[in-house]
Amino acid sequence: MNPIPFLYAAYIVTWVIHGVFILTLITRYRKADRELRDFQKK
Amino acid sequence: MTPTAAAVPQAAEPVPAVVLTGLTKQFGRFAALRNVSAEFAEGKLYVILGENGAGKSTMLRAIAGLLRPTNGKVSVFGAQYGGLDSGRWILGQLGYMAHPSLLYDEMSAMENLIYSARLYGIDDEARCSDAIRLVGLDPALNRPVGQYSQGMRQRTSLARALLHDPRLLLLDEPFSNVDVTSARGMVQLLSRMRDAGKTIFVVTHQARLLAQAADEFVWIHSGNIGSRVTTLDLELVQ
Amino acid sequence: MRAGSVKDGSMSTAPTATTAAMEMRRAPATEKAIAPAPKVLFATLMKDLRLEWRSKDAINSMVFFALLVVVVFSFSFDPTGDDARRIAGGLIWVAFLFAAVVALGQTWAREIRNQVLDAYRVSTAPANDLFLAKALGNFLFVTVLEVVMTPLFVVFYNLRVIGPAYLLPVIAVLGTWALVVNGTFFAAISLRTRSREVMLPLILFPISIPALLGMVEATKIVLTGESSAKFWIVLLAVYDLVFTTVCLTLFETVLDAE
Amino acid sequence: MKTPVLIAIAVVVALLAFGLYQGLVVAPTEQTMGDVQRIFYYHVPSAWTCFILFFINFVASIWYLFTRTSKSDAIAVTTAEVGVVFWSVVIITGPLWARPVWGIWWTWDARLTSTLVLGLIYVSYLILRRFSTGGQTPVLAAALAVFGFADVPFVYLSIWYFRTQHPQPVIGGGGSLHPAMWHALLYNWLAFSAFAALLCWFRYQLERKQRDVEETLALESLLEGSPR
Repeated sequence: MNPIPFLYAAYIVTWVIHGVFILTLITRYRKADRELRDFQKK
Repeated sequence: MTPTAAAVPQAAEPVPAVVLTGLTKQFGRFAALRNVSAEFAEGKLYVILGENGAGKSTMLRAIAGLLRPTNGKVSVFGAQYGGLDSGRWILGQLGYMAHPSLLYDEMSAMENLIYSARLYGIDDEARCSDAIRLVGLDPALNRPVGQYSQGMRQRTSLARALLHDPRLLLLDEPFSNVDVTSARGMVQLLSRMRDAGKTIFVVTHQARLLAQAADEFVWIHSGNIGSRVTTLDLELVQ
Repeated sequence: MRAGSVKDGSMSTAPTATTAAMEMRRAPATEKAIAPAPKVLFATLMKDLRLEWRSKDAINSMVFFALLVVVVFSFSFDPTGDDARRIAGGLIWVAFLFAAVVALGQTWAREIRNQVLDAYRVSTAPANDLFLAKALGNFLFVTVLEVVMTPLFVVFYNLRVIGPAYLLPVIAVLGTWALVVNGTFFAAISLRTRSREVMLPLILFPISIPALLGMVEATKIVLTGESSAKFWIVLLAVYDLVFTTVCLTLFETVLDAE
Repeated sequence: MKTPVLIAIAVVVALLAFGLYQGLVVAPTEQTMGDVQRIFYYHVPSAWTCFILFFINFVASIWYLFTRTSKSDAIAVTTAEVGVVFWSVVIITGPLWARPVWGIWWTWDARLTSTLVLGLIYVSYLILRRFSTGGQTPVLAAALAVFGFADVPFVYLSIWYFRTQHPQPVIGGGGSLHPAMWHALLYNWLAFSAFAALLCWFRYQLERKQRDVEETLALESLLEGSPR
């Protein structure tokens, strides 16, 4: 069993996890921002 | 443990029973109390009126030390909550009665009061039977409170609040669905207590019962005190 | 004894003597307003035990539940001979944990049903006495379950203890307290969350893993007599000490989290 | 986005790239395990960063319990969330390393198992925050954080002793490391710590924004005097 793919898998998985987290941060931030702007408009 | 001098300033003129300064309470998005400031003298019977959600119960709970104000201060007989011992000293001076009767349904009135007395460090069971007789019930009755009528439950709850002989009584809807005779009896007891020097706050929708007995009617509107009158304008009361 | 004949409206004609008597007793009460500690703890514990004994429905259903757990475990794992001793420690403690969590979930049930927590908070009684009374009540309750379950385990797995058997009760007491003290505290926390029943095990299990490991390993070592369980027993004792202290320091903050 | 933030992002990306370069190229290949050992340069720094974040959460929770400032609570929730993200990296890269080297996905290695248990505590902390009702969330969460942190020594001690009873292969070998390996490890740790700080900063802004929304709604109901 060739171990090298596991090395790349580990590095890639690390950035997939961080990427997903950053995406959730952005979507949650946009949602809160929109909610705030709606209130200021009202 | 007698209160330390610092906790209770012995002012020359009589210390007001309750002083609220800038009292605000926020429940998430809903502002239950908005910057309430007021003073209530000792030895008076106050009736707290207002529609649902105006903040009556919240104010009473704040005075009873049951909730931490978002900001502002509550001081009772000169002492304040939050101090190391002053909070506990205040609790010794006040009796609280709420809509849920704060009683164990599986226990009889006497058992409930004996347990409650223990919480205040009182072992003397004679006091418990006195308190029960005072509210017109029979101490020997060993039916569990769960089987009492609403009138009897409220009267037992009142007895529980009176047990450690507090100087300040905080009653939240004491008469709600209580038979008229029990209610009238409770009103007479409260006015006798007030004459004996106790300060009493009653949050109620049946203010008519206390039209004669009460010293002051405090109207609460959306989280603040609307007006304080000494005679009740009967049309205003539903 | 007179039937519960309540003289209606008697309050208004209550003989002034009683009210006067009530009034005269004003003086002594104010001095003793602050409750000396053990009395409150004892009173609360006795009250709980009396109510438990009076209704007995909680204890009966829990004992039956514990029996079911043992029987189900005995079907799903059917080791014989030496195997039994190796994994019995784990099985017994997981079964105890299962029964304990269900019992711990009921800790505050009576207080919530009667909405009496406010009565306690408004009194001068210290919060830690309420906590210790509840924790001790739970400890007794769970111990009863364990006493019921253990002989069944011995029978179903025909266990014979090779190591020092007198250590087993020590492990049981330390282990049960480790679960109960944190369980009572987390039951108070999960009161204020949406799904109460699922929240308790969810926050109790991760934190109890070291204690669980200690109980299981110590029991296995004593059953198989392989080596000395001293390390695990010391670990459990220190765990109990640390977490009882943490509970006592933080309980009031959680009780008053309004 | 303000320029200092962009500069910070650039610096962090540079550090991470440098760390990657160190880990994959500069560090020598390990004799016994071969190149797969380079997972070490991501696995271990992520674990160290995760522990630091959990420690900050503990300090912030204690600070909240004393001062009840919403700033300390925001820091607590920020570090817990980012900590759990780094924790998940450690828990996934662990088996990815064990499988090729020892043929089993989970080796019950003392350090990895302890990290697993520790992470579970903080996952339950985040779940408690999500389930508890408005006003009391910070107090309950802060209390649980204190319990969680008090449990750390017990977790490590019990699992370490548990492992000495049944020896198993140890991830990361430990023992003497070639100096270049040490450099790669420390560079990566520096890069990941900077990255974690950046993530925390963003998550903190999100938390402040969400609290602004809460406040405006509360203020609005204050002015409107909306009876229930």
